[in-house]
Amino acid sequence: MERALLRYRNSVISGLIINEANGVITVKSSNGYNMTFDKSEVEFIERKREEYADHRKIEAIEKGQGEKRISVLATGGTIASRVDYETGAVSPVSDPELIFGGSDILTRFTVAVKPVMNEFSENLKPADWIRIGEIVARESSDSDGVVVAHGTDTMSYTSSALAFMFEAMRVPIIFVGSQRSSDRPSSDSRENMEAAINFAGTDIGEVAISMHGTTSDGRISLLRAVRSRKMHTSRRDAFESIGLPPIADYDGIVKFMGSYRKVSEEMKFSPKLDERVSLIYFHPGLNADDFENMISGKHAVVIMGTGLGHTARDLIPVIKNASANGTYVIMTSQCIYGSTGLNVYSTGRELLAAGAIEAGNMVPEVAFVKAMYLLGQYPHEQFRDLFRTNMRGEILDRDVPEETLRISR
Amino acid sequence: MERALLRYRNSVISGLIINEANGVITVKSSNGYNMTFDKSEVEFIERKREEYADHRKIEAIEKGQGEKRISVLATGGTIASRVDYETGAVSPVSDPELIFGGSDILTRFTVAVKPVMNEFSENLKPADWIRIGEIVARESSDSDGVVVAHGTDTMSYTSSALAFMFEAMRVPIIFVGSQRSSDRPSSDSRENMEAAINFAGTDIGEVAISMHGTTSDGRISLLRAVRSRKMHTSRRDAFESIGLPPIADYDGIVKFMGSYRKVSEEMKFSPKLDERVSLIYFHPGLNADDFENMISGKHAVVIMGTGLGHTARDLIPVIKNASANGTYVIMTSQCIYGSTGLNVYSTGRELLAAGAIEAGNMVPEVAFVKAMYLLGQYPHEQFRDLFRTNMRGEILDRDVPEETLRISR
Amino acid sequence: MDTKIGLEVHFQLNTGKLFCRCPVEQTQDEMFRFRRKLHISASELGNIDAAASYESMRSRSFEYIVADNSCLVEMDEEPPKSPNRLALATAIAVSRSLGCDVMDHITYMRKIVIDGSNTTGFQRTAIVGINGRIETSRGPVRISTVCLEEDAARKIEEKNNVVVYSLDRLGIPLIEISTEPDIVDEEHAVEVARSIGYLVISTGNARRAVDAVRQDVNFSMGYGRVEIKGVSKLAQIRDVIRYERERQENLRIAVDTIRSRGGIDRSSFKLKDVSDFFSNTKSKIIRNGLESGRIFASLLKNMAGTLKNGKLRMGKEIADLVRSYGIKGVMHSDELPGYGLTAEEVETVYRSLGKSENDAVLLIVMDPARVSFIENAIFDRIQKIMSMDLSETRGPSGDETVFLRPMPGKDRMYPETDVPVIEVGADLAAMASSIRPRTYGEVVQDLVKTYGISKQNAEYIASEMILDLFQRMAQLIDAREAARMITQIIPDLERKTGKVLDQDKILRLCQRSKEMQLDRYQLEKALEILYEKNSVEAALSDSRIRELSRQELEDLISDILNTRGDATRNAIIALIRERTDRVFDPRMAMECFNEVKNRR
Amino acid sequence: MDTKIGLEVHFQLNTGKLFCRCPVEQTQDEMFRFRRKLHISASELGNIDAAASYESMRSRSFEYIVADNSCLVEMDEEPPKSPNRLALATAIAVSRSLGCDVMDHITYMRKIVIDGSNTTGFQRTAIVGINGRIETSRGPVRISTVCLEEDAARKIEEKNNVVVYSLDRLGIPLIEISTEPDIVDEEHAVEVARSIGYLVISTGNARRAVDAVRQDVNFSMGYGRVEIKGVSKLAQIRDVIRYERERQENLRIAVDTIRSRGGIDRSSFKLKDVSDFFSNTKSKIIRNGLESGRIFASLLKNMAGTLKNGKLRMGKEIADLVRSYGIKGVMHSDELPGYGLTAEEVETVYRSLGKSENDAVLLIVMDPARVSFIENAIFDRIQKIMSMDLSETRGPSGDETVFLRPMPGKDRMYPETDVPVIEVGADLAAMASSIRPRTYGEVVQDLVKTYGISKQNAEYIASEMILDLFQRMAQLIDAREAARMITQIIPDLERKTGKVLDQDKILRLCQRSKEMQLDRYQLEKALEILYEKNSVEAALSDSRIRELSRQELEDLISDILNTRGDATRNAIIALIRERTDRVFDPRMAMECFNEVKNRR
Repeated sequence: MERALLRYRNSVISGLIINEANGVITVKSSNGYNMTFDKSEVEFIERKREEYADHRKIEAIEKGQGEKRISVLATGGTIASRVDYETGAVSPVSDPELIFGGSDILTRFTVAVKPVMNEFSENLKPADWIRIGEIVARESSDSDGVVVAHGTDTMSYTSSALAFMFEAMRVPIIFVGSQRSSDRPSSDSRENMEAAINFAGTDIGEVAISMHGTTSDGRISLLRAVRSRKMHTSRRDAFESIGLPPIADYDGIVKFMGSYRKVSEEMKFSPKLDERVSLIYFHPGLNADDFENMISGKHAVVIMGTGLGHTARDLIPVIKNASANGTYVIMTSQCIYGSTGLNVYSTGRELLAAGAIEAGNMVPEVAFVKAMYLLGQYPHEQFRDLFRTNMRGEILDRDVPEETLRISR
Repeated sequence: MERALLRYRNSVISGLIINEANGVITVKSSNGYNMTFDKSEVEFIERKREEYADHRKIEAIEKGQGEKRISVLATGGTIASRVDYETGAVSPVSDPELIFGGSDILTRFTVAVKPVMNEFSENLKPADWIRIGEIVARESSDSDGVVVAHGTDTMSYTSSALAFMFEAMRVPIIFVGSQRSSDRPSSDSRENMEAAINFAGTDIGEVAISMHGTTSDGRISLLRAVRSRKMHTSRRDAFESIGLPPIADYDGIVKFMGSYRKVSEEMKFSPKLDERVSLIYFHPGLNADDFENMISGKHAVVIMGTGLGHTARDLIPVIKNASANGTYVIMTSQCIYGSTGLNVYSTGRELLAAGAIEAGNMVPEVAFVKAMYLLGQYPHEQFRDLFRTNMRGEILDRDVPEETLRISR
Repeated sequence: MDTKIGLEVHFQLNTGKLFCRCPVEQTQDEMFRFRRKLHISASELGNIDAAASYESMRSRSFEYIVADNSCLVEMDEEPPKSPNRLALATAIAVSRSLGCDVMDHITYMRKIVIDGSNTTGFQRTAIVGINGRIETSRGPVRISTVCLEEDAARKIEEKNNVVVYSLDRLGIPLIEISTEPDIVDEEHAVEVARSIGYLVISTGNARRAVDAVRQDVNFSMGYGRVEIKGVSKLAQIRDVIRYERERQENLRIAVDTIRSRGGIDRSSFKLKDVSDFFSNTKSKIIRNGLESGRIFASLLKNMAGTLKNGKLRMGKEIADLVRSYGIKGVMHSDELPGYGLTAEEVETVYRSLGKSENDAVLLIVMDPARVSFIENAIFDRIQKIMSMDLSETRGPSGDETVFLRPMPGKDRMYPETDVPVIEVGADLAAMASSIRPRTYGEVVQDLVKTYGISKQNAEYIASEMILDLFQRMAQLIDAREAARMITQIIPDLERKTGKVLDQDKILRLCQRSKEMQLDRYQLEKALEILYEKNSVEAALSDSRIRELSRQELEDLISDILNTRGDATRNAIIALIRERTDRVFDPRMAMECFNEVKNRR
Repeated sequence: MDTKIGLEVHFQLNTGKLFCRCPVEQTQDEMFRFRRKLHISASELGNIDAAASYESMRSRSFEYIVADNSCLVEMDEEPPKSPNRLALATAIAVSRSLGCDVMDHITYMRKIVIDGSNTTGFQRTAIVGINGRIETSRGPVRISTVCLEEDAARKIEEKNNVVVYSLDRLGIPLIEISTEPDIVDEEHAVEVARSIGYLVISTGNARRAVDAVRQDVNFSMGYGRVEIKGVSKLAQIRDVIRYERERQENLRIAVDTIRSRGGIDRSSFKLKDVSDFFSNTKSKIIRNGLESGRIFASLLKNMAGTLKNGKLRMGKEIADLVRSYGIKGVMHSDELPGYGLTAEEVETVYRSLGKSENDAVLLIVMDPARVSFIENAIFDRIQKIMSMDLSETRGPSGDETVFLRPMPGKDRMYPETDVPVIEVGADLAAMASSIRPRTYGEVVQDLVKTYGISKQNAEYIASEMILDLFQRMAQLIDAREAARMITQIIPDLERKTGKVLDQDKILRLCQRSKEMQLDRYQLEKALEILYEKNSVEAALSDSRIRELSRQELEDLISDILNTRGDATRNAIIALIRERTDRVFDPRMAMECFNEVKNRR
């Protein structure tokens, strides 16, 4: 870090140099404001180097006096990061005190925060899902619950992957994210995390997501991972479990809203995934050659078709061919809500005849993760049956109208 | 058609042979039921050929005594089709009487039904959009309004394409579909079409979609095409204009709900589209090579990124490269609701630096159609500016909360 | 001509709904409501379906109450799921037990129904078996088809032009078994219905509920086929057939009478507005009618004394029709003066219409806008009766029948393309084999052997098809006591109160009675109170089920003897009952009587 | 020590909101509400921000009313959009006119504010210009910064621990101009505020509304800096500075008095529960207090006669603090007995505390749970005053000032990473150049020339910064009449009624008056009624604006002369006004007077 005294036109400004690149310099001036100048416009009166502590390192830390021990695994993302006031740099949060200070969490729980990685979730790969899963598995042996702090962008993907990999779990596995970073006074991270820890203290044997239920603070919803989807780019209540009410709400206490799987005596964790799966968005003008290229080399493809699960007629031979060559072709719908129904129109029936598997009301992204899991974990001849079998609550028996779901809240 | 008398075990059945394939035969028996048998299980006592009128042809027809003349163009899809009671075959509907018998539509309007094509909408290509646009342009010269009956699967794509191609229009252009086919007593086609014709009788100078506003009959909503999206696979109220209330409702009369563009004196129709555009769904595990292949040869790609419009870090060099080579890379979000925001996280800023264009709150499918239109119609150097310019209402100035939108209804 | 009777027997199954995975029973009230219309264009209906066009003409809208055992499928908001396999297997098992040729493929059809009872506007139905038979005491009766259909929505009310339905029942699997018209009389019909009943109910997959079994009776005695829809009890089958035979015989007499006088003609049947004659009337029905409509009258040429005269009831035929259009005020000369009308008023109308002695006169209070439509409908119906074509759809009403609608034409059916043809493969066949329908004889024998109840009681239980109720009750209380409750006490209470209680309620009472260790007197009293209060807990907390103690009995008896010193041992039980409505053990009462008597 | 005064002047802009495309004005009421909390962890605040920790301690929750001129940005539910370019250009133009060095890049910062007035918990602010100056009659005043910020949410009410805000104002662009403490006295402060005002308001981009301009006054006379927040009128600047100077001088005297007696000490300041002494009190305030809390008292060592005694008001310093925590019942010995307390009751308490002559006693009605916190807070404040560190944030209250909160530390600021740095390119610079702020002299000269009004009126309009109102009014009514209304009639009415009307309402009245062709007397009467009824239409339909006709005037004057034959020409107008509140033309009244007089 350098401190500078510089002249800009008739003014003299002193401050810390925050950034100096592309012909532009930013100085945090003594009045607290950052000021940015064309370097050609300023004249340095003085520059001097200054020590500056870098807070970016994060270490495992354990705090609290509660009987229940909750492991909080930090993987990165908005929830785990805060901006350094001085430099504006983003650094991870490790001290639970920073998050829970003032609440009763640390008297009711013992919270162990462990850094796993520090990535924006859009950068995570299936290999990272396995790595997170392995650490969760390890933590779950001496914790009463595991919370995974995760970026919201791909939280549904990662949490679904864990839901499939954990056929049985000893303790709750709760994912938590935030849509406003922890350094903002208005951040949702504090309430989401407080709820997550409380959810992690129950007997739920599912992988689930703890996020705001509405734009207001005060009610956090627990959503089944394998039905979840991020439905808004920026709102606090961006996450939704498609076609299913939340498993539970937290508003100071945990209130279960419906039935859920309980924790098991033994954990069953199967961390194999086949990465040769892709997710393709069908659209008018997608031509057969391009489509064939996208499928080529994949063991399974999940297509987000139109309406009840359709593609243009000219792609069907490609699907038939791929299917005949052992690639599983799964039809979901880009509508997001509702079920596929390949028996209704001739396009659908032709797709079925070509070997397409329908995903029913499975969320497209979850279908994608499930395909990776099935290919990695089971013999291929079981793929079709298992794909249509409800393994973790990813398939809904009934498509209940949203009006009823709203009333059930 | 053949009539048969056959023996199945101890029973003798007479009926019309509906289908005979793959070792299975289906007979429509004299009691009205279809019965299907393994061919090996039946013994024919008699078979004889019978004349059967084929109703599949469709001809242009004009009916009604109203002053306003509305052209209804049939392109196929659920709304324009009905099942033949005898054979179960699907055939297009041409006679307006079949749809409007009993209502006052034909006393208030003169309705001219013209067949344009007979395709499920998932099969339509950009070339078909142009063809439909050309016929709409032609019809609009001697009609007071044009209604396009269209399959719902890609209705948002086609109607958006027309919205861009028609920079100005003399008469309303109303798309209409149905989620339950016209042959069902419960079909939504009748009300959707009645509303469409009434909407087509107004002074709205936009391309819009006429579909059910709720699961109940009785209120049909008119949605701006360039904000519309099919959000449910099967419900009557599947269509939604994202972030925007309906332009109007019809419940016996047309009620405008907000501001809309009025019809112009002159039509301005620019039917050029560049088909070398694709729509890519980013997902974890999408590797750079596959991604590069998908982009290759395209003039523009629309990426449905995660969250505020992100991809994994390792795809950014590919985007940078493509962008440098003249391919426009547009970021939208798979969240569907909300805006992209590439200035918030470093991933987004890196994407901007790599040349990505952010779609803001444009609906991903509309961004895709807009890219085709801009590339087809304007010099490439105007692409970036025009893409970020609100041309047809496809960009919302303000992201109004859904709670407010609900109240505004 | 011979009487021909055929039955269609419908059984709801408890397997879960047919085309979605919703449960058969609902647990909560209304979630929300939505409204629909059903459309069917005239040209499509053509000349084919009079019943459908009758509904269409009424142009009603339908409001649906969404129950928690319904989903988007019942709302007609998503395609049907694959049919419930246990329901399919049950239908196959039943078909087999009826000696049917079971289909090797099951093909679903849509049967157009536009009374709103199906949100789709059609009912999904498939043939599972054909060409079976059932042996009876009067020889074999042929079974034409065994179908597996979806049940319709439950009608809640009809107000103005809106019919309200609940979706709770919509989609429940319904096995429909249709016989050929091989049944010779009403007793035979009951026997056939009962025999078919054993087979289905003994699968264990039939639903237990008040309306879970419904019969349609097809009746013909040479004057066209009458279909009597929705007979829910076996005994009612007997009643409606008897009534229908008499009705048709009497209509024959009435028609012959009218014909002998020269018959009717269209030109003389004209509804005229006669409101002016009643401007000062004191008749309430007329005065009320004039507030919202007008009074119309027409001559009914040669029909005097056929409208309501001993057994002749042509008037009811007309009134039933008119009432089906929602018009209530119908009067005719066979009952006039009456309804508060004076002889003078009536005469004025008669004169204005030129009534002669043989003619009758019809008076209707109605909306003038509908006159021409109603006039045509009434004349058409009279003419149809005059030609002794009595075919139509009727419904049971107590032990009578009433006009419902014209006989539907051949069903308008087309393929249910959303449901792929189901191949009856090895797994479905095996599932069907595991379901074993039993006959009446088998069921009776089993009951006597297993529960030690009398053959008479076993036969009652078997013939009333309450096997399941009995078996469940016998797990809670003594089997013989259960048999007594089912065969005597409950039927008595139903007769007395005119109420039919939900079986689950009775079972819950037995369950609680077991927990509270009530004795049989208390249980019977509690049951009696349950019929009164309709609430198990209210019944159980009622003071009347507190049993009289020995001391209380003795005090009561002393008291009785004080006023009625002559009270005998035989009379004492009745005398105690007069004084208290609490329960007591009659044996103990006798003992107390003896003791008190001795003490005196 | 010298008095040092600095100003921060804030102007709302009418350009549309700063970080979204919502309009500045709302058109509908509440859409819906939501609730939030704001969190800031103690360790983060550290020793830095006393104001923030004061808010945090209050742990309130915030309810936001969503107005129709707000979107997801105001809800903190989506990132800010790029800053409004017209607002940027306006800020640049103002900076230039103040001789600032305009930044070549504008960098947005987040300033932490956790009183809930920003849904984000921070205010977005950026420096546009630095180091300017403005010439005044007392020499140049330096401008330290010109910032372009977002305005905060509008506080609606505070109930229990919930503060309710409306989002209508949140996000309106706010130009903040901060001077160095170069201002020498209150008159000078008003001059500076006015001079800055011309520049901004004359751009035409400033919002016209009651609270669209707000000043913060920084005042120091050697006892620490006091910031007086939210002074909305120019005249009030003068008042609050005067008041503040007196307050500090008087505190100096009080402190000296106390010190001379030996000062205060912590150990003698202990809030004790003295409720028991008041078990039979007749004091309402105490009796009410005992229902929900207890009565606490403490000695205030050596403070007798400084609490409320002539100009000494230490008691108010304590009460203001306590009141800021929501506690109302504060009493002290300088005003006791009083509040319904008897001398005996008071004496008992004094004795129990061991009060000597020089000591004062404090009584507080409050929740016992908060005693220790409040005790510390009060003592800290007294101690701070005793050390003559009077720095704090205060607010205007009439022409006084009240304690608001401790002086915030150095602002906690960090970069607004969601908003990219804005390069002030050629287009923005050009846009700024098209906006021309003008000085006082230029404005006055223009007014006189364009509208032909007096220089005095022009100066008033210019100095009250109501140029825009005047220009709009002058399009509707005669310019000189408009000037009269603005400079005389409206200020009179505001003084009389204590009300300030929305300018739009006054303009609408002028518009309607033009349509209805009212004369000046009618318009003035209508304006008067508008202040009374607050509704333009009600004012216009009031019978009082119906002008007296010549005949009516003559009749009235005859009447007057009948009882007061001595009424003179000079007195007649006043006499007419006594008898009617309808309008009339005084000139016509004179004529009538002459005529009536002549006729007699």
